[in-house]
Amino acid sequence: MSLLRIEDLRIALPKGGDRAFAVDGVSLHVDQGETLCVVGESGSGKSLTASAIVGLLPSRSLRVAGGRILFEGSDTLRMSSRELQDLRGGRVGFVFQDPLSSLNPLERIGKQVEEVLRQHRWTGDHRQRVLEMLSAVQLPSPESLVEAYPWQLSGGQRQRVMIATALATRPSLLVADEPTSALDVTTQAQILELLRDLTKQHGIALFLITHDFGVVARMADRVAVMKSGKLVEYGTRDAVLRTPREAYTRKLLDAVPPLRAGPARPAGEPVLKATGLTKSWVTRGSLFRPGRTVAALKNVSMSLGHGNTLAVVGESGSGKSTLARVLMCLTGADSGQADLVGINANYLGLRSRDLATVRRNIQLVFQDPYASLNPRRRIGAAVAQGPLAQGEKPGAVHARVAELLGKVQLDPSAADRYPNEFSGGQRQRIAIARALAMRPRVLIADEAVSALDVSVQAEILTLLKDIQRDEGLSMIFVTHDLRVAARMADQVIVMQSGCVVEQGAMQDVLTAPQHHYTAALIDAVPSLPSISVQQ
Amino acid sequence: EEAPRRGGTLQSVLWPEPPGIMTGIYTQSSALLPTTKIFESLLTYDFNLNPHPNLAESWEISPDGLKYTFKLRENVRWHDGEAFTADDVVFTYGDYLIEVHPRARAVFERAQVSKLDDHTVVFELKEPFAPLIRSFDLCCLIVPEHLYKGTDFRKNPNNLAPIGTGPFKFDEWKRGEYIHLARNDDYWRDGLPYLDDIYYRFVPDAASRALALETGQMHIATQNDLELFDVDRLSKLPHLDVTTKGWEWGSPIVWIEMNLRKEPFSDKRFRQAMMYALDQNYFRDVIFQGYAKVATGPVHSASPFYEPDVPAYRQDLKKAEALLDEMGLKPDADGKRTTIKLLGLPYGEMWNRSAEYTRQALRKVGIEVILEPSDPAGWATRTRNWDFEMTMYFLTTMGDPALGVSRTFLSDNRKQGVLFTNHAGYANPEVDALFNKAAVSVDEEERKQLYSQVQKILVDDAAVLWLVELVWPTVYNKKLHNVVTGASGPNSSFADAWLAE
Amino acid sequence: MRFVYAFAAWLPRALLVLVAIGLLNFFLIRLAPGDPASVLAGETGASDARYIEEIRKSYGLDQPLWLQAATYLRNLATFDLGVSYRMQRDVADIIGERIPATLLLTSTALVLAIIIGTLLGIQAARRAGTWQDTVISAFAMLCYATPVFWVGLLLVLLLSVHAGILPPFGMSGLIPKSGFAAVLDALHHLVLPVMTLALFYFAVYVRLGRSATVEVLGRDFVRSARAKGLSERQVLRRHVLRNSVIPVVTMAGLQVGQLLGGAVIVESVFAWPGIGRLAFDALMQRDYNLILGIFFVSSIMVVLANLITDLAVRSIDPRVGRS
Amino acid sequence: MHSWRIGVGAVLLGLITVMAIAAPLLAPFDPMAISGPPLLPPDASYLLGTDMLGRDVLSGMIHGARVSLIVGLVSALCSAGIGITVGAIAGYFGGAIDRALVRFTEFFQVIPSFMFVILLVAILTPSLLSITLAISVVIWPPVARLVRSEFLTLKTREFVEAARSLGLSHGSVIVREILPNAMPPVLAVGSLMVATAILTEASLSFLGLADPNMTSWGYMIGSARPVFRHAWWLSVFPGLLLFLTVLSITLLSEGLGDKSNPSLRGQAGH
Ligand SMILES: Nc1ncnc2c1ncn2[C@@H]1O[C@H](COP(=O)(O)OP(=O)(O)OP(=O)(O)O)[C@@H](O)[C@H]1O
Ligand SMILES: Nc1ncnc2c1ncn2[C@@H]1O[C@H](COP(=O)(O)OP(=O)(O)OP(=O)(O)O)[C@@H](O)[C@H]1O
Ligand SMILES: [Mg+2]
Ligand SMILES: [Mg+2]
Repeated sequence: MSLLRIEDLRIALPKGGDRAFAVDGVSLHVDQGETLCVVGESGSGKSLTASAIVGLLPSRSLRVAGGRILFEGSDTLRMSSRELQDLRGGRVGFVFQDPLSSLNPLERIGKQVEEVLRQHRWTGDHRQRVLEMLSAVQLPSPESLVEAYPWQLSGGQRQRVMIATALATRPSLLVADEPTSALDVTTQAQILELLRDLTKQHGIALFLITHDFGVVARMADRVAVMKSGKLVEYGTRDAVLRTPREAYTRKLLDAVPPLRAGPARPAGEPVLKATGLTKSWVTRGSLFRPGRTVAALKNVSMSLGHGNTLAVVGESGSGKSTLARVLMCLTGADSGQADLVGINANYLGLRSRDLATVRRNIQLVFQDPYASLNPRRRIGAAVAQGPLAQGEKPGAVHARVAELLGKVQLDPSAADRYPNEFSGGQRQRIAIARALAMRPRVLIADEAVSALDVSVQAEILTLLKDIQRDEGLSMIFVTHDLRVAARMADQVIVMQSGCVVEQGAMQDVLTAPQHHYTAALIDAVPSLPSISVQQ
Repeated sequence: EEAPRRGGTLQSVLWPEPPGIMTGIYTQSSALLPTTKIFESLLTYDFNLNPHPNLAESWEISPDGLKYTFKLRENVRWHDGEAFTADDVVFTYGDYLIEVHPRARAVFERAQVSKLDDHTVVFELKEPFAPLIRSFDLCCLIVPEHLYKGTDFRKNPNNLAPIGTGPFKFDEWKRGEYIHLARNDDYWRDGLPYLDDIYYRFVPDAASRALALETGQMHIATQNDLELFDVDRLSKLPHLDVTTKGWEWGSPIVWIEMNLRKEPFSDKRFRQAMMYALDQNYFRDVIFQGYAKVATGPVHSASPFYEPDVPAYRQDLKKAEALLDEMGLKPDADGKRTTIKLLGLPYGEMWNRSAEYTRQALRKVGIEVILEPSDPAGWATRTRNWDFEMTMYFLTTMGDPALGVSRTFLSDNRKQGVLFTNHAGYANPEVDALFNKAAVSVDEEERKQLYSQVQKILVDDAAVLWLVELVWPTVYNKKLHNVVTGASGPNSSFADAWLAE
Repeated sequence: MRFVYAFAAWLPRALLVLVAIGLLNFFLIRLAPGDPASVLAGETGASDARYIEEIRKSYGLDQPLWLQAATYLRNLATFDLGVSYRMQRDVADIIGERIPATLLLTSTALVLAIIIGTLLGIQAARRAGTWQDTVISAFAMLCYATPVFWVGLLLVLLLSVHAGILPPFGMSGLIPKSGFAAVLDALHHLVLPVMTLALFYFAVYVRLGRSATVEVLGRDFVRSARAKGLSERQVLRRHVLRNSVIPVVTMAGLQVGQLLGGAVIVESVFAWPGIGRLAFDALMQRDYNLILGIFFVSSIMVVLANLITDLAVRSIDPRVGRS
Repeated sequence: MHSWRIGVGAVLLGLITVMAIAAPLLAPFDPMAISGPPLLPPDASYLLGTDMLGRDVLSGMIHGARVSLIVGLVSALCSAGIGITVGAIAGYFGGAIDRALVRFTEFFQVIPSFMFVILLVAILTPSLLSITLAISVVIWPPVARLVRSEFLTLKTREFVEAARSLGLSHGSVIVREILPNAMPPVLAVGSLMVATAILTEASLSFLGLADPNMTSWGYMIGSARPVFRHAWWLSVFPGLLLFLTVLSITLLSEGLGDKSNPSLRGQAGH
């Protein structure tokens, strides 16, 4: 008998939702001690399925419309709230996506972990068990940690606390809903490792939700692929990853770029050079607390060749965005020099009204396609805004807007619509058109695709490559995803805590990393080829 | 008639809460009510303003009217046990009041006061001043020399707990709530007072005050304490009585004073036109709810010097318009002839209504009135500094015109910065001469003659816009006896007031 | 230790506010038309030039402006709020006598409003979208829109004039009582003014309690708590309540100033002998020194209240005051 | 769920506004003129009775709407002007400017605002101008705080950075990029300011700080206070209208601001 068996589950959405059923006839099962990975694009119903297991649907307006959820043989949909409470945290542990907000900020860590023990009348010394669990998830000095508050911990540490809490009562099933997607790659890898070790070690079944096939490859025994509330493919890991039956699955798999650099283009004449960039952020202290200084850039130098792409990689907080912003003159540098070769030597520190040539020559595409467009400005106006601010003639600008929208494969009628009428991928195209409207020589893309689903990601990357070729653009590509970097870049610089720890041709760095941090980054990438390695 | 009963606590309304109750220093009308129970004067006055002995047993006026000799009572003691002597009287009238009390100063500066022996004092005048014998009123109560001489009167610590000779002693002042006076067991009138104590309660809301009288929680309210239509209603209740007597001494007249230095007020016809435009009966009946009499001129009708035979201004819009036309103030397209400003008296709703009615009445003849909001201090400052076009207020005319009336019209009393002087800037040599002559005359008939002449001139001149004579009601519980026995009404000492069971 | 820090952080800000209020007072008098000395003397000054001289001297009005301001601030620092020329007494003394009554009224009203309001707000949030929520929210909305002075009058009309169950004015009955009877008497008198004053703030806390709770209920840690197997009641008590109380406490601190403003109206409607009515009386008499003094003292009360809220928030929320 | 609030609020407020605009046409009598016997209870010719001087209460109420609405609107506009300027500058530029402006705002939030209004109006003597001015001076802090916090989040939004990198000046970034996006919650709080201002004006008038040359609801209630036990119609009807006006505006603002942070409500007092 399966530990968990979901049969023909339907969850109805309130009227006016995306569709009638958020989850539409899903059947799956999880056996004792095995790991089931559920993948699928955003909104496909993964989270709702998981939360329905123990009756934790996020809103009153959602309703289970049919099906059964058998846990150890009894239907949780028909359980009393008392029985469900015993199940939750007792036999079934939960880990949610966002470690930053999953802990009550007002309570100490120890108390929050202990609460679950108290709730399920754990026999044995509670404190002992808490400490045991905290060390099991490899948290440093558990004794002092129990006295800490959540906000005194890093994101990775908090997620470990959540895992410790979920496993403290020795559940037979652990449900983890994208437990690592808010974390940076290296931490992500550690947490996944930990989850796998702990569940295997104690024979705990794992219901793991992810949208990352790398994670699937690393963790899963079996895989369920969902789309629009329906289960489209269901099978063992190898069957799904190697011989997918459904076109949709194949499309998802194809969209995952390999961790392999393409052929390097010849290095062009340098167009943008920077030397010795240093930037510190100072947070103000109070009367008694000294201010904190974060060195976001320490003596960073780089050079970008004409027609080339330079990738900037590194984990979260390593200073990648700061570098991009300094180069764009959105933030002043403390010291250092940047030259737009042949146009504007040492343009840093110019006053904002003297920045016209810099604005013309360097443009930016941002990470979040939802935040980077002014929701109250029509698309056409948004694209035209830059040239108009630079004093170009409205007539000419108009024509260029139409041309650019065509170039990024949007309908010309898009000009009259507002951003909320477009999907994320379309918005990113608009953002690219807006940047191109300035006819820049250098395009800086700061995590330009990391907010997008893999399939859309692939389309945008292709578009960027095409445009780069057509317009003779040089590009700085900021990303934390080595696979994306590998696909796009000729050169790479690797950053850690504000320092450039390694730089060189993409291919060389990937195959023979010189710095141990680079090596760790490469190792951390969960990638499809690793399937064979794992076996 | 029942026999007086000893004992009982009198609950009296007092509003507003006075700033202090030291006589002479605090002259607000609400301060007087408790002050007059604690302090006493040489004389008291009956309804016809005739003097009666009080702290003075007897007195004598020399035939030339220049020398007043008072024989003082011998068995009087201050609340702290010290004996009351001529020194106290000399100090009060020769020193204390001259310094702290501007109106008393105007009277007693004319006299040289000295002591003949411990219980005899004499006031000597340079020229006769007949009103002097009417001046020992409730503003001029006697203070203890032994506590005040040589001190800074205004900062004397005794001001917070005054020591007097009166039938009641100061006991407690709970700020914001009440003043408590207790019986003076050593009072010089044997067996008096009847009452054990008096609570003066500060009840800021007129409706609450009425309710308190209605329910019997309070025994007495007076002057402005009650809204006048409440008085009417309360007077019909079986347990309450109303009297309008007891204000003869004050004789207040409501009027509008105009700044005669300014156009168009300098024109007599304009002033007369306004007199014709206003309906004094409306003031009497609607605004003052019948608790008023139409005023015909500067002297109060209760005064022995009142002259009824003066030019009368009945409301007559035609006449008013004719006068305005004659002046050349023609109505414009909106019917507006001119715009003037009225500084209302900021003493509450009744006065707001008076100002609002004035605006409406004058608008009917094409005079647009802008009401200027102010506050007591602002009103006083602007009025005394002549910074107004028209200002409405009431003036106590105090029985004798030499005390209360002439001050508004004498040309040498145009004292900028001093309140209740000739703010309007009225100047008429004939009027000056008549008033001055009457003040020093000792012949009652001659004075009457002179004052009646003056009244005719002033009324014809419409020197001010006379509206009504105020009649202040005192509403009291029928259990309370001997409430209003003389010209100072509820401001008498209450030594013989008593409460039935 | 954190509380010492809190105090040390509060002190300079409080002083800054008080100095600013002092300066504001100083310039307000000069905003009034006319000579500041006669403005300060008010009605009394009308008849007496001696006062004006005295005021001129004690305020140094013959000196340059900055020196006057310095003198004024120095006086404030020693709690010398000047003299009420109408009452012939020190302003500080006059206010001191009245503060207890105001504290009784405002703190009772605030505490009641907070407790009842927040609890109802939380209840509404738990039942968001149901009839309970609708009824509570609608009632709060009605209270919110009702003018305080009007409610006061209506309550007097209904409960004292017609029903005759509550005294319409004052803080004590006409016959002074002692001991427990006096306490009961005061409570009896307290009912109407407190009801009136609390009504508006009650509405504020219903709304605030509701929105804060709705917000907290949507946070992820609530879901984690449920996933631990806690019942709804336990989730509410152990995790939601403390979190949703934080904005309530913060708001309470901000509202003390408003509450004192409300006291001006309520105390003058109900003849409550506190500084609110004192302010009203002083206003009617334009006893400026007294009004300015009340304004200053009220500001001190607000600043103190801010310290108290700050400490309260700190004791609820461990994040505040640490990084 | 929330649209009915906007609907009811808008209809009510619309009616009151129409009444204010068409007051001379609608009112049966000149509100200032003595048009009947004093203290007449509501009857057929004086629908809501007459006051102490015999003025028609209904006419007074209809004309009084003008003062309330004008004071409410103008004060709200002024305070929104102050609040938006202060909040926008503080939020956008940050740093020392921000700290100074936050202190400044905090100061106005801390002082007992109603007492301050009283003081200002008393000192400046009551008139439409001084009342409006005084109210505007105290009710802007919630707007400033809101605008500042909106600016703090919005300025880090990528579209703002994008606008800057397209070469727009600070001024046009503030006015054309950020402000329009900050407006919806500001509108909600701003409309609540109208209600606050109306209530404050009424409270002032009630306390006697009114311009005697105009009829306003608070003034009607305040001047009827001595007689309210006998002539209940003098205070009940104007109060009811005042209540309905404030209610309609509050409903409207609730509806508008449903998405914005409700904890910013209830700042300025009565
Ligand atoms: N609280 C809610 N109220 C209404 N609809 C919801 C709610 N939560 C989710 N939905 C809808 O249900 C559908 C499935 O959502 P679900 O959260 O399960 O997706 P998901 O697969 O977990 O996506 P993601 O990868 O973005 O987390 C979506 O269309 C979503 O809009
Ligand atoms: N505006 C700011 N004020 C203060 N500190 C900042 C600011 N922006 C960035 N920092 C700090 O500077 C450091 C580098 O930040 P940066 O945004 O450049 O990192 P990143 O590499 O882009 O990270 P991510 O991958 O998360 O975007 C971090 O420690 C960050 O906290
Ligand atoms: Mg999800
Ligand atoms: Mg970044």
